Amino acid sequence: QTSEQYIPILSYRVGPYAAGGSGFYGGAIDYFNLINAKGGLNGVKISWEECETEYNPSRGVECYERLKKNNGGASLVEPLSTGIAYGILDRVAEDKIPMTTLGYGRSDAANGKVFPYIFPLITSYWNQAAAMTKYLGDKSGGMEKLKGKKIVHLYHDSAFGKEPLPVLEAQAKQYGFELIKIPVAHPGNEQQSQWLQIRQANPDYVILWGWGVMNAVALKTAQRNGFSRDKILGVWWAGSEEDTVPAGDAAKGYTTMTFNTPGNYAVLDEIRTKVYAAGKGNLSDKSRVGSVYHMRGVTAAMLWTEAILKAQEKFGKGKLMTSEQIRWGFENLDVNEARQKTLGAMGMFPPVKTSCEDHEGSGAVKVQQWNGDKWIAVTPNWIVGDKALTRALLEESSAKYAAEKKITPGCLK
Amino acid sequence: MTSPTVANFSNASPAAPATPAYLSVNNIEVIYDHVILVLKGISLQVPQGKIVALLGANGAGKSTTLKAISTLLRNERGDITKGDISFKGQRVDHLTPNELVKRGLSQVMEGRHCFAHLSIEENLLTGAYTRQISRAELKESLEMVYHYFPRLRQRRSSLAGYTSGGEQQMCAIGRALMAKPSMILLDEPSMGIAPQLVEEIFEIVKSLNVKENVSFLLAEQNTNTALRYADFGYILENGRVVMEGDAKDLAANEDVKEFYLGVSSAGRKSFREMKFYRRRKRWLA
Amino acid sequence: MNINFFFEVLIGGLLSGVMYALVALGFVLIYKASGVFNFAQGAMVFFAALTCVGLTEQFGLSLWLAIPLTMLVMVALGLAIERIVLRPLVNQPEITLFMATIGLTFFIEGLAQLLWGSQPHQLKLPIEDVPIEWLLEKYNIIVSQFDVIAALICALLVTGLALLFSKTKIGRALRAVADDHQAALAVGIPLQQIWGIVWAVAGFVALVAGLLWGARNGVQFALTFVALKALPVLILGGFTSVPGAIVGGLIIGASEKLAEVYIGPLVGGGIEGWFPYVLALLFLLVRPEGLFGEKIIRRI
Amino acid sequence: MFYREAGQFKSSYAEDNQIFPIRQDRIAMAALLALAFLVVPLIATPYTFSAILIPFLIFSLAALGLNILTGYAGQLSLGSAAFMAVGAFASYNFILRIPGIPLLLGFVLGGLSAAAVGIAFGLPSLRIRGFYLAAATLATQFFVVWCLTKIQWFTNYSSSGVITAQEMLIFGYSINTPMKKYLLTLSIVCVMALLAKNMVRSNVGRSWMAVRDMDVAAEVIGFRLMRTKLLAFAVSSFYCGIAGALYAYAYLGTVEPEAYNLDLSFRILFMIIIGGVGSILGSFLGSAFIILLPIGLNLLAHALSLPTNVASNLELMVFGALIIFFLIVEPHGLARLWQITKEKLRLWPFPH
Amino acid sequence: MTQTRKIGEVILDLQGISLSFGGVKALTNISFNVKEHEIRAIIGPNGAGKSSMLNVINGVYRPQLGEITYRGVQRKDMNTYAAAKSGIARTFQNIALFKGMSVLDNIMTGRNLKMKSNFLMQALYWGPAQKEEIAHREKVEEIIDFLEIQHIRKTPVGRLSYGLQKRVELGRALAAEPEILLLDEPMAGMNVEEKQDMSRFILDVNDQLGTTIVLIEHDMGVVMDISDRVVVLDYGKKIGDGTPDEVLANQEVINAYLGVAH
Ligand SMILES: Nc1ncnc2c1ncn2[C@@H]1O[C@H](COP(=O)(O)OP(=O)(O)OP(=O)(O)O)[C@@H](O)[C@H]1O
Ligand SMILES: Nc1ncnc2c1ncn2[C@@H]1O[C@H](COP(=O)(O)OP(=O)(O)OP(=O)(O)O)[C@@H](O)[C@H]1O
Ligand SMILES: [Mg+2]
Ligand SMILES: [Mg+2]
Repeated sequence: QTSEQYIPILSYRVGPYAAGGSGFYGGAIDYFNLINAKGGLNGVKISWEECETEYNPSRGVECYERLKKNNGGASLVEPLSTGIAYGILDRVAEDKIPMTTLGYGRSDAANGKVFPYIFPLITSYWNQAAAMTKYLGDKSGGMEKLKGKKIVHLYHDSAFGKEPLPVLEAQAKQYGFELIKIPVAHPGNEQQSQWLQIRQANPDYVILWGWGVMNAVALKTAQRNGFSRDKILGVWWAGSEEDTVPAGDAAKGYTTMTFNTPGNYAVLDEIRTKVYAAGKGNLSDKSRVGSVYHMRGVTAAMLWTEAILKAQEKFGKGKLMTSEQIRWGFENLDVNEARQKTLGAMGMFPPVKTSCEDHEGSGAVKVQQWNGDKWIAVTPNWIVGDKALTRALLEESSAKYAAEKKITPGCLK
Repeated sequence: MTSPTVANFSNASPAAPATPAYLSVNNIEVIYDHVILVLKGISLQVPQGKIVALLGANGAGKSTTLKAISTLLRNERGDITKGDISFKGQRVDHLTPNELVKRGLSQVMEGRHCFAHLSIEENLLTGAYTRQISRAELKESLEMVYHYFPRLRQRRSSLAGYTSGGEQQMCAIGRALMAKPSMILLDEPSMGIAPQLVEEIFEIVKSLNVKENVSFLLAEQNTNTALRYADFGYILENGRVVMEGDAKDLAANEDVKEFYLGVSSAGRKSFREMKFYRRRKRWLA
Repeated sequence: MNINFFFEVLIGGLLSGVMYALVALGFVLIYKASGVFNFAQGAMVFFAALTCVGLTEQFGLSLWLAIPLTMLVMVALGLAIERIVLRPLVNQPEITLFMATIGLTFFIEGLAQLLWGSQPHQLKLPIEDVPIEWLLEKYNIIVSQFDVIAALICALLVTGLALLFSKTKIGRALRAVADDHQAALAVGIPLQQIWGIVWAVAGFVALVAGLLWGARNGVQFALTFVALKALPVLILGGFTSVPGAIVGGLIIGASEKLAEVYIGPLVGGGIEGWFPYVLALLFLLVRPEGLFGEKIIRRI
Repeated sequence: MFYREAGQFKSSYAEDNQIFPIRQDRIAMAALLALAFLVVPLIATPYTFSAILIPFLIFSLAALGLNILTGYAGQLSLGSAAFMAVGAFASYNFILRIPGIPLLLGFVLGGLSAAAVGIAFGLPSLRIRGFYLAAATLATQFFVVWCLTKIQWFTNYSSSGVITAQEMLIFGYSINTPMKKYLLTLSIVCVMALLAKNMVRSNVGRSWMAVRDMDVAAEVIGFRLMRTKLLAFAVSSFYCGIAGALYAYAYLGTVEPEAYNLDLSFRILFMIIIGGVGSILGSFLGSAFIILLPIGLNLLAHALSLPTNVASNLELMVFGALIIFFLIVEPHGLARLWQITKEKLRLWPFPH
Repeated sequence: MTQTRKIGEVILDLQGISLSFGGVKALTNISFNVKEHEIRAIIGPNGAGKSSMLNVINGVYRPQLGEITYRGVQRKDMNTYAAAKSGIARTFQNIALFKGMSVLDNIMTGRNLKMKSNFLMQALYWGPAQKEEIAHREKVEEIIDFLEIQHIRKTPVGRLSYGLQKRVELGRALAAEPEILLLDEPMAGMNVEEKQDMSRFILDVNDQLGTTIVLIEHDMGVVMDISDRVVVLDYGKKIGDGTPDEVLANQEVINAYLGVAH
């Protein structure tokens, strides 16, 4: 009966972040259904069990602990919540279950020598921040043009919002732009004072490092204070339909980072025809297929299954993989463009190639813009920021963690 | 000590009042918190236009009986588990207090219960909430209360929470009068009231009773005075009616005299001369 | 210091304060009527806004039809709450009633999302959220037209409610009920009816708040958080005072914005989260019942 | 019938002053402790330990702390999570910065730091009461979390503002498995619950309750309001602080200040209200209700195999409805319900 | 009536006490004293200022004018804690019991000033703390016996009838073993029999423990029978002071308070 590759789903479908949760996990489950409809991973079907975390660390931990042993053991886990990710950080290492944290969580966890079981796949906050400056530099006509420019970092006043500061500060020094940091207290449903400050400072760009309701409010408030939306560059958690739709017209022209290229892909069509047409779609609103969160979920699921396939390549095709084998798979991922093409996801996300030193595997992002109706990619190519800088930060930070936890860094085989 | 002649006593006097019951409580049993049995089958009648006194020691169940009638009991987690109550010939135990007041039955609760944050006058005005009356009529009722309790007029604008105990008691009584009820449940109206005012309050009761035909059920500790003004009396002990009869008969009864009126055959004893605690020798444990 | 900027911040703050007051009003209503802090007010705001948007989006109704319909729903909700939740809890300790409203919060939040899904929505009112032109041109001060209209609506609401409380016997009855449930019942005040009315009105206030906040921030779960903004307003203005909600709102709104702009940068910013609370706290030390709250009687 | 105390006479006040004057209760308690310390470790799975029992115990402890303040001393507070945060971050820093400090001493120092913060933020309670105080304690909640986020020293300059609990060593013995963590937590909770029980049944407890029930009268009788209230804040914060430290060390491992947010404060408040305000037992029952019920509902929803969206929302609704239901059945919380049930059992099979 | 106790010197002396609340003059220039071991009654119509008088004595209210001399120490006002500490205990007209606590605990609170162990010892419930607790419990049980409320010992007072609560409150005040006991209408809501017991009880306390008693009571029978001296207030003014018989004979008192002869 345990001939299926089991993946626990720690989802959240109620509460303030439910829109993101349902989109992301909906995408992942849609992709599982697609894989299963197409015969599984070399014949191995995927099974999953869902547990509502409410985005709450202690409920997340409970869900993790409850689900991890079921159906022959969890292959991997992805909580899509920083708090829960921290809550199970130690546990996954102990249980030897790989955890992916797509685009959030500890940036330094990309160092597989210290965090063998954590995979901040595709890109981390630090690389995102570096890419942001890169993009703004390019937009200004070259990095040297950043000199003397004013950039506001408008951020959610929490660990999340402060995460990119080391990178941004270093780069402000390096490129000579002025970095103005303006925090917004959680939840950020009132930002008049911040935007008046911004209006006062009259910056060239505003980096919007927001989360939840803060994003829509920022856009609205920017509009009412007459700040041009195309000078705002959001973080990828501020770049979904859920962030722009509630802001209405105010969102038009707004740009954000993303690690998915907006558009349609063969795999999405397949999901529509093979999953939704069969009545197995996870989202009650079919039109959300292909939305940012959904696509992110599909991407995640794709990378998970790729890791499993990779593991199968090494440990036996068509066999059930253990979580440790899958960890190896994650550490040796290579989803290049060719592979993306076969998957029907050509260019949907940057090519990912991981290693023990680099659990991130890419660090590339794109910029997208809201045209009032949908997201449009504005950078044709993937942008990569100053990776040397982020690497140095990463080494330093993970070394400190290792020292505190008394871990001897090293690669697992 | 007289032997418990409870049963025959009620036979000896007219068992039930002659006039048909205006308010009648039939064999009710009350339990608090689902476990504490307080009333163990109480029956009593109040005929129209009569004053009935409810007597008994502390904790006998007088207040509980009154609250059972006014259905306020429910909100103190008390339940009537047996028996029924009817007022003007209709069952009322399922009504809300508001409906009861509308039908003419008001209660003055024990322990004053004034609205502390309302002024005395506002307190009185709330009393007329159920009445659909003109300003002039309202004013008239207010004047009536002030007439009875001149002290309240003086303090009309101070918050009830800041008035003295007696003033609050007057306020509570006055507030009930404002509803112009046809029947009033009075729980210890004389408590904390200066002597001459106690007499006055009972005079008010009497005159309302005579002039406006208002019926009263009053729980009182001031047995002496209560029996003087009442037509009929019930004595409660431990949640049971142990004696009932005409007020005059009760007042003449030896046991009642001894225990409730503080006079024995030898006449009234000084409080100072009581040499022993009497409760130790209770006739009904 | 740039005086224009100062005024801009001040006016912006005052107008935000009015928005807070709008939410605080709902709390005041219910606190006044029962001495209960209604934790579910935020959820009601969310529910109202979501229902209204849901009706327009999923049933294609026009806003002008959806709003009265939602109002009916809110009234029904208020009455149901009285009947099912509050009636059995008459005369119970305040904290019990408080907890019951917490239960209610979970229920309403679940219900709202069950009915209408958890997606954020846009709510478009026919009021533009743009700066008032002549102010911008003449004084270079940004004041949103939307905010000004919201303030007017709020003023209207407050006046109405203040009149309701001062001119009708309901107002007095409410205060009586809040003081002593049992005694209020004993004098014949129909507690149930009154609570029903108040909750229905609170539902209506929640709808107004939901519409305005929803238009401002989008209709999403985070609307429940606006309640947090209302708390310092409440303690400052006094839990029991309708005008207090407005005055408290203005003070909190203005001072929090000024603090964020002028003190924030000195201490690292983001102080809007706690500053209003600390301000209200300091204020309470001077006046423990808030600005216009009912005096606390402590006497033996 | 089964629960009869007939024939059990107390011949001394010491006996009557016992925590469980009735023999059946004592036996039940002993059995429960034996179960918790001896049987559970043998049979429970790591899941039960680390996802159910440990958080249940930690939340019980926090609820106990809040119950001392709110339930016994009558000071409504919405800042418990802040005190937990202080406990956790202070413990972390003591253990980090004083090499070789024993773990438990680190916890105690963390608890004491929380107590100090508690006293500071308790000062307004001398003037403010009721819901006003509750709303004012939110200042604590937001301010503390803000400080922990802003002042990097507290998080040892970790770039993400996150602390990672050090390894727990007691006399060189590493507490590293769920079972060991469970036993450590259980021991701490038992000892602290016993201390709390002792406090509330002696003069301190009475002084708290007196202040809660009628502070003016308490003053007239000779309790000093300031001392009593601040002591309640201190003890309560100490308990919350220890709970917070355990939350970081025995439960989550890695925490950010955000983990101790308002939500957590509310959950702890829910626990004591549902469990029973002013009851030690209630803290445990409430914690069980708030922690375990959603899990139970979640499992139930799974068993019914409802669509996940619907299930999640229904869970929330049922949870809310159950809270209301229990309050209507017994407004004084589960502890009181339990007590009434016992009283009924005593009379059983007679109705009264 | 044999009088075993001996009325001693003036122990509490109030001079020219005036107290007003906003416009309300509760007390106007009142002077009176209380002697050791005596039973001193305060009577007067409702709102005369009797309770306010007691509140001034134990520091709940601070008079605007006047002086209080207690055991030779002169001061402008008392404060509640100091009053309690120096042996003044009292009951209240509107029962001020701790509603959520049992009868036993309520009475135990009366002994708090006599408890020595600190809270750490109490938390450990070890040795001295436990001994102390039990020693005090014994005292309290005596009072409970005395008041005949054994059967409700463990009942939360909120559930008791009014009269029983009054008794518990007296017990709490007594537990403090005060030198002066201020009683505000202790017999309101009791029937004659119960009043007799209560009177006996007050006399006993006065006799055996030598406690000085200041008593407010509306039942003139009780007042006349058991008090040594009576002070009469009306509208915040003192209109009479003396032995019961003197006061009874005072026409002003009759007009203001007694009305028709009782
Ligand atoms: N809410 C309650 N919960 C539990 N028991 C109660 C409650 N109220 C009253 N009782 C109990 O019911 C009994 C009767 O109380 P009740 O108040 O009716 O007495 P009463 O005759 O009015 O006495 P009193 O003269 O002292 O006012 C008492 O023993 C009391 O302890
Ligand atoms: N805290 C206060 N604030 C305002 N007025 C007060 C306050 N305390 C007492 N008063 C007023 O002072 C006057 C005297 O009150 P007090 O309570 O002393 O009367 P009392 O003699 O005890 O009367 P009673 O026999 O009715 O209890 C009353 O008119 C009362 O309203
Ligand atoms: Mg009574
Ligand atoms: Mg008085």
